[in-house]
Amino acid sequence: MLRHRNLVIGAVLALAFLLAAVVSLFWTPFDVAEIDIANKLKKPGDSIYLFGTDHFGRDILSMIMVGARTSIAVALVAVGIGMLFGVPLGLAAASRHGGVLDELIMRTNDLVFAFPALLIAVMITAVFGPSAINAIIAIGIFNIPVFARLTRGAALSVWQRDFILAARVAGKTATRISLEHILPNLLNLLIVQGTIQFSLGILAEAGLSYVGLGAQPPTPSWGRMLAESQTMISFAPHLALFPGFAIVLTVLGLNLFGDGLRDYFDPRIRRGSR
Amino acid sequence: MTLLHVQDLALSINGTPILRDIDFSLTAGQVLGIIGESGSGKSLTAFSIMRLLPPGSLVSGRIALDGDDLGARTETQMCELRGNDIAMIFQEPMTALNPVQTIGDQVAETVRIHRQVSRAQARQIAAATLERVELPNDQFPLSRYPHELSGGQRQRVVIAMAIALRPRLLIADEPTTALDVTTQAQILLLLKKLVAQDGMSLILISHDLAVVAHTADTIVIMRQGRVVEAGDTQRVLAEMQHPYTRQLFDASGHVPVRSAMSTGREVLLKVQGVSRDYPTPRKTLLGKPGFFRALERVSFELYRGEKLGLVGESGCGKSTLTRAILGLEACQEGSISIGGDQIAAGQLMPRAVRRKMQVVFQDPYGSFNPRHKVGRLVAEPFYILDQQPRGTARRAAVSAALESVGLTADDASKYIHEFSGGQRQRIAIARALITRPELIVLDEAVSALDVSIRAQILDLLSELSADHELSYLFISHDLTVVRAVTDRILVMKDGVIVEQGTTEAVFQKPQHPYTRELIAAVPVLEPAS
Amino acid sequence: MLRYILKRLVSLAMTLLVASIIVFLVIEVLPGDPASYMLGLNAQPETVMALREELGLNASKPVRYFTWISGLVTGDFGISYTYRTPVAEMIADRAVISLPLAVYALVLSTLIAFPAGIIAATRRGSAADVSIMGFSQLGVAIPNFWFAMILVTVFAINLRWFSAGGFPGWETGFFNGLKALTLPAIALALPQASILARVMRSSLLDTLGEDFVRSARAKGLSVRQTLWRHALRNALIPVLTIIGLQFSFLLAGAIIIENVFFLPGLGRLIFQGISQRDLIVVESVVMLLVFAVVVVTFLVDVAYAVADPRLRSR
Amino acid sequence: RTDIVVGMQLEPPNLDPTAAAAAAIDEVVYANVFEGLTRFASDGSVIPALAKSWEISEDGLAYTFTLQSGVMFHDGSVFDANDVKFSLDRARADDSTNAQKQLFAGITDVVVVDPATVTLTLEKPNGALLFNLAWGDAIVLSPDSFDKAKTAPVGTGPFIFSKWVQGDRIELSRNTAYWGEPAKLDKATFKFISEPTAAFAALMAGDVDAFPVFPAPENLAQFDADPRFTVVVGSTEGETILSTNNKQPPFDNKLVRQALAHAIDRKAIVDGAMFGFGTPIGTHFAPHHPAYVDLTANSSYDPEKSRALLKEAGFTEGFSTTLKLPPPSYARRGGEIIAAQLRAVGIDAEISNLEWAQWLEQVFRGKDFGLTIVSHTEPMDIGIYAKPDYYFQYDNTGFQALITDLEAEADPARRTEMMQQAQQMISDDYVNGYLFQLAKTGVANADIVGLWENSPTQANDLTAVHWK
Ligand SMILES: Nc1ncnc2c1ncn2[C@@H]1O[C@H](COP(=O)(O)OP(=O)(O)OP(=O)(O)O)[C@@H](O)[C@H]1O
Ligand SMILES: Nc1ncnc2c1ncn2[C@@H]1O[C@H](COP(=O)(O)OP(=O)(O)OP(=O)(O)O)[C@@H](O)[C@H]1O
Ligand SMILES: [Mg+2]
Ligand SMILES: [Mg+2]
Repeated sequence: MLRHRNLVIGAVLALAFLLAAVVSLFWTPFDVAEIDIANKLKKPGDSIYLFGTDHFGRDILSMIMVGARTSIAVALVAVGIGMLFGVPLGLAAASRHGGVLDELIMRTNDLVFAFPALLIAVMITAVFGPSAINAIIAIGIFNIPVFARLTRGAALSVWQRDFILAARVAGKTATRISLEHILPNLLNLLIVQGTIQFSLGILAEAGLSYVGLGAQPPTPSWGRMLAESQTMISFAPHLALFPGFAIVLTVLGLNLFGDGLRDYFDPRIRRGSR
Repeated sequence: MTLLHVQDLALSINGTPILRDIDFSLTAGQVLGIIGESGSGKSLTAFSIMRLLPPGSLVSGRIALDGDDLGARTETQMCELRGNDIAMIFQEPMTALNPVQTIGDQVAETVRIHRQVSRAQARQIAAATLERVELPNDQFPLSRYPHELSGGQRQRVVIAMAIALRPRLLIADEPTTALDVTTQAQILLLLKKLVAQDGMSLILISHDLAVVAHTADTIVIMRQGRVVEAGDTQRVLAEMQHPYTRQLFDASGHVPVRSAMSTGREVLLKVQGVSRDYPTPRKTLLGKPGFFRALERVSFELYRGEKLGLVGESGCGKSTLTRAILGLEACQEGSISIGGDQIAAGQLMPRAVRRKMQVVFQDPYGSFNPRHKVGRLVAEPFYILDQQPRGTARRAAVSAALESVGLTADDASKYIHEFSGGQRQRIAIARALITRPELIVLDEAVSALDVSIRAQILDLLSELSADHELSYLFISHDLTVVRAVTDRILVMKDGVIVEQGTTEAVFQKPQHPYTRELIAAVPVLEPAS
Repeated sequence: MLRYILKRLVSLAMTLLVASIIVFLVIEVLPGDPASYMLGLNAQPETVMALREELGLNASKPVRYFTWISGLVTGDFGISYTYRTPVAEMIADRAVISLPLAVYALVLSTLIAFPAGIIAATRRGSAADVSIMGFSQLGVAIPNFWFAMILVTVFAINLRWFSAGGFPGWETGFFNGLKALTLPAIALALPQASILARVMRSSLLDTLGEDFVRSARAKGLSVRQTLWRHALRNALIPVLTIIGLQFSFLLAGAIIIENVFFLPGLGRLIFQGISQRDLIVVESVVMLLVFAVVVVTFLVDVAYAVADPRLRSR
Repeated sequence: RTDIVVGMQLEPPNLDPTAAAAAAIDEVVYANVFEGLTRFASDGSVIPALAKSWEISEDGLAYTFTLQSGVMFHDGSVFDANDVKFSLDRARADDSTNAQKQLFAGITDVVVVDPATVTLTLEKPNGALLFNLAWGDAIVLSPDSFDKAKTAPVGTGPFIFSKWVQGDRIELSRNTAYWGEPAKLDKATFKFISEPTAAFAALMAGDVDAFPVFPAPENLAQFDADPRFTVVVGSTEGETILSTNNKQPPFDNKLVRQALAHAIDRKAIVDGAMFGFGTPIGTHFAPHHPAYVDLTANSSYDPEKSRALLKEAGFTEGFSTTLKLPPPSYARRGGEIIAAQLRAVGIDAEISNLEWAQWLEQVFRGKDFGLTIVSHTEPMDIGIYAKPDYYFQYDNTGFQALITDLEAEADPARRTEMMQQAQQMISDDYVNGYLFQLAKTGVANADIVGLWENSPTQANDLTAVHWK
């Protein structure tokens, strides 16, 4: 059990936020869209608001719950985009190792990597305007080469294994081999990386929202909550502390979970199988 | 005079007992052989002597060097001992050297740790030591990096590192397992010479009885963390008191019962003038890429029902030839015909031809997709058939194939990691047999197995070839095995077939000097008279 | 080696060329016009046209791309639309902040990460390892802008040890400049140090498990000697890549931190350029950052080859 | 102390007020470095500057200015009527890039009578000419140095430009050869801090002595409570309005616009977005102007009535529209509150946050919007309602005629009456939602005196500023 300490702590933290997000679909303590200036800047525990209220009198707990939803949705879809495009590209590149397609895919990857991630995001949102969708696209685009590179690297080593030769002797095509033999052997790796990218996605969404390029009001977002509370940190620190902790704990949870998964899958650590 | 005395040595790692009741001693100037199957605890015995055990180890018992109890020494005192009085070399020459340091520095380091000498003096000693291990300085200057040397040469550097200070005891943990037969013979010779010159004692660890039997004065046979038999080599081999010793001995020289040599003259596989080039990186920026010719006009025939052997050292082109025959890579010249269908150079092999062949690979761990169940793995070759059996027919075929190699039908629903190496190789054979191919290519199919398991698989192959009238191409670098299972052999060197003929003829009267060299290098195990 | 470098240089040039086209195209489609931005609400259409003409915005796209790119190659970055000063000068002014900041943060991160990673790896499983890894997990999870906000609140507003931001200029003294960059560098370095420490640890653990480390021990080297003489240099090779990546990240990733500390660096120049539609500035800065990333990656590859003789012979 | 560091949120793109619209330019150079014939005083009145006095012909078509004597540009050259002619002709020219070119629209000729006298002739009488000439866009440049104005401005004012560290600050020093009452400060630094938090910290840490337009009203209470600072709350010319696209259905329906007006709770907006700073307005006119009429009751907060009006207009189910917000926090915060208030009466306003450049393109020029929030900071700008193609597209011929008359009218009493009439007209038509007059919320070290309290134009006139 102790060996999976990371996995357990990570899962608990991540699940807590997932739960908050799911619950927020049906119920939040207060309506996050409702503005109640008369009750603004209530301190935590003061009156009925557990985490206090923000400068518009909105309940911070409710906003964190709904913000979890935003973060998780953005990060999840962005990672999905990364995997959806990156994994097939990586598989294709590996199956044509050394060929034109491989070269093309890898050079395109290098090209995307040459742009600092935040720059891509800033440019995309500058062109299309800030919105959650564009944040997703911006984060997603950067995930594509991450997954393509990872997939290609790992797939290349799987291609070296003898069982691939056996499949080729059985007359299977590269595509079929990629799907039947390569992909299943990359799943662990992809799940681990997916978790890590997911947590990075949450950070990225927060960062983009912080500079105003993420989800737009009235949709609550942790990053925007931080940005909006900045000027009030000196007299209402709870405005910045709660969303900050929400980000840190979620990302921490996901990272621990990813690390734990990696340990769990690692044949060197896992006993029993080779 | 006893140099090393090991008494009641026991070891556990994280609570798991690994070694028990290890007792042996070694006389100064003599060679002690430790033999045992993989996992029997040979390496850990050696590490216990060096006190380089993994974290979590708990040792008990007494290890004395010249009567001096090593267990009483502090770690610092052990450091003074290591490399100076006791040295050790490891199995893998490819990774035993620091890739980013020159060989000269690495050898000189041993000197500089233990002796107060200048850098230049240390390098002088290093140069002299490298000369002693037959790496002349004019060809192998001290400034070489490990990656610029071949495996055998690296192993010499490792030896030089170990003997630079002429230690009293050298422990060699499988020093030749990763090397070719000819290189292996050279290294063993070198070690023997050094023992003789320096009066050094040697512990030679190996899983190959034959290797040790020739070199060691005394041997220790280990199994499952215990010493099962120990004593004078001649005596142990003569008496073989423990059944396991006998078993090891038999397995090493195992000759499976063979069906009669096939007499058919129908050509099944005809390889004609096949050449295979691999592109090499361009030398200049815009220059044409060069070529490395891995196969040079290889021609031979394989008759139906024949067991043809292909021997040669690592890198001579055996696997390349396998891939060409299997149609996985097109060749640049020549043609291959199988059962009358001819495939010319540059052509891809049609499915109809491919399905006449199957293959068994060397590594029982790497040749199966760990994510699939055995049933699916064994049935994979069905894919090449136009009419793939489905449902019950398929299951029945899988069961039959598994049973034919001595497994049960239930094994189909297990994952591959639930099987041992020998069982996996059986599954590989079952996979090769399931489509009833006309030809099976066995590429080093038993090289990775322990002797006793290897014997079982060889028996299985010979049984199957009797039952199924198999034709196979048996590829190996191990001449003993090839001799035991083939009718005819091809000897390959640097992509060229230098000699071919019936197995016995080639072994009795090798024509080509290379073949002679190969045969001479094979350690032979003969019962002590 | 030379061939390898040449090949890398060619692919570097290709990447830059393609990147320049992408940058130009993307920024050209930015909605909004620099001239009307400058002239504000009351401007008349013909005034805007006159300004566009003056700024050279009426030329065709290929012509403008060509003018821009050929200028870039010769070091002439053009004239800013809004500021009407040479872009090269503006970038130079900003780079003397962003560059030292990135280097400062990188140095901090390395100074923290190396010892932490080494301690964690050599005492694997110990309390030190567990707490270093715990802190590094936390370090990765903390958004740097939030961390920056906390740093400002604590060290600038409450303790008054540092000023809350801004940059007095190097001409007021090296120490003053460094002091102004300290909080931002810490905010930037923390997550990077966490990542680096983890990489250092795992790379070192891998290396410590290698056969040659065992060989070194068999020679009589102590654990510590083995670490310094054999393991570290080998373990550093993958760490180098990360350091390279981090440098480019720090250069561009400082965008948000520069905002928090109102440092007039390259990141702010981009934001400012975008909001003013000073396209030529944005294009040039983005290209410069891309250039930095590509060149650093290249240098890391070369460093790799220097550190690893196996690559040298390619 | 004889120096001051003044904080500003935005950095000017350049320092030539005749070349761009950015308010930040005037905030640095207006009245400090550059002067025009006339200028605004701190109370918003127009007073002589480089023109000592002027005479207006009977028909109102010729203005003859007598110039100050002994005026020198900072580079030592002498100022005379030719410089005036040069500057005005340049601003009026066909290829002029003056952002407020319309200020000079009626001028047909600028004649140099003698070095100290210049005459402007007009097409038609223009009651606002002296006012127009007081704008920063009408400052006088010399033909020798006008081309350097963007980066190294040379003017006639009490301060000389000395240094610009781009991205950080601009430094001015006292003009010892100033023609008028010399400045009291030796040195003035404008420091640009865009982040409100950073501005707060910079003031607290003493890095900045005054922040005449402090960007975060939420922090003012803290400054107020701190004896080291004084908080100066004054008025600006910024009418903050919920601009409504009068041509876009359903806003072409006056009932809908009226419903909009009644749905808005100005107090909540002023409290929520501006932390109480700002004066509610009921029309497009500055409350501190003598002609101002308080029409807030015309559009009082009454969600019931709003819903009823929507029903009457046929929108029982409400409708949805866009609310496009430019970057300032009054718009972003105000927008969120307004969206919530509109939601309460059934109007679903989808917020999109735009940068200024996008706002200009989409909203201002493209007229692709339903609602937007913006503060109209030009002084006396009710005339925009007379331009049917102005972005909110109010097209009322009656109003247009009224403004034409107003422009030609010189009699103050008549003018006041007409201005009040105009205010009433747009209020009754519910052209836009009228929210509040932007307050000028300045924070300064308690020992500084002489900073402008109000902001009749965007300027930081430092001439009279000094330390206690
Ligand atoms: N670090 C370790 N931790 C736990 N168990 C170990 C460790 N190293 C080896 N073992 C176990 O100890 C036993 C003996 O291992 P050892 O390496 O001595 O075998 P060996 O005889 O040298 O085998 P081989 O021929 O494969 O090298 C094996 O069962 C192995 O699994
Ligand atoms: N894909 C390749 N590209 C370039 N050279 C190759 C390639 N594959 C093999 N070679 C080279 O061709 C030669 C023959 O290789 P091959 O794998 O056939 O040897 P082998 O006899 O099977 O050796 P081993 O016993 O080590 O498996 C070797 O020198 C090898 O380096
Ligand atoms: Mg071993
Ligand atoms: Mg091979």
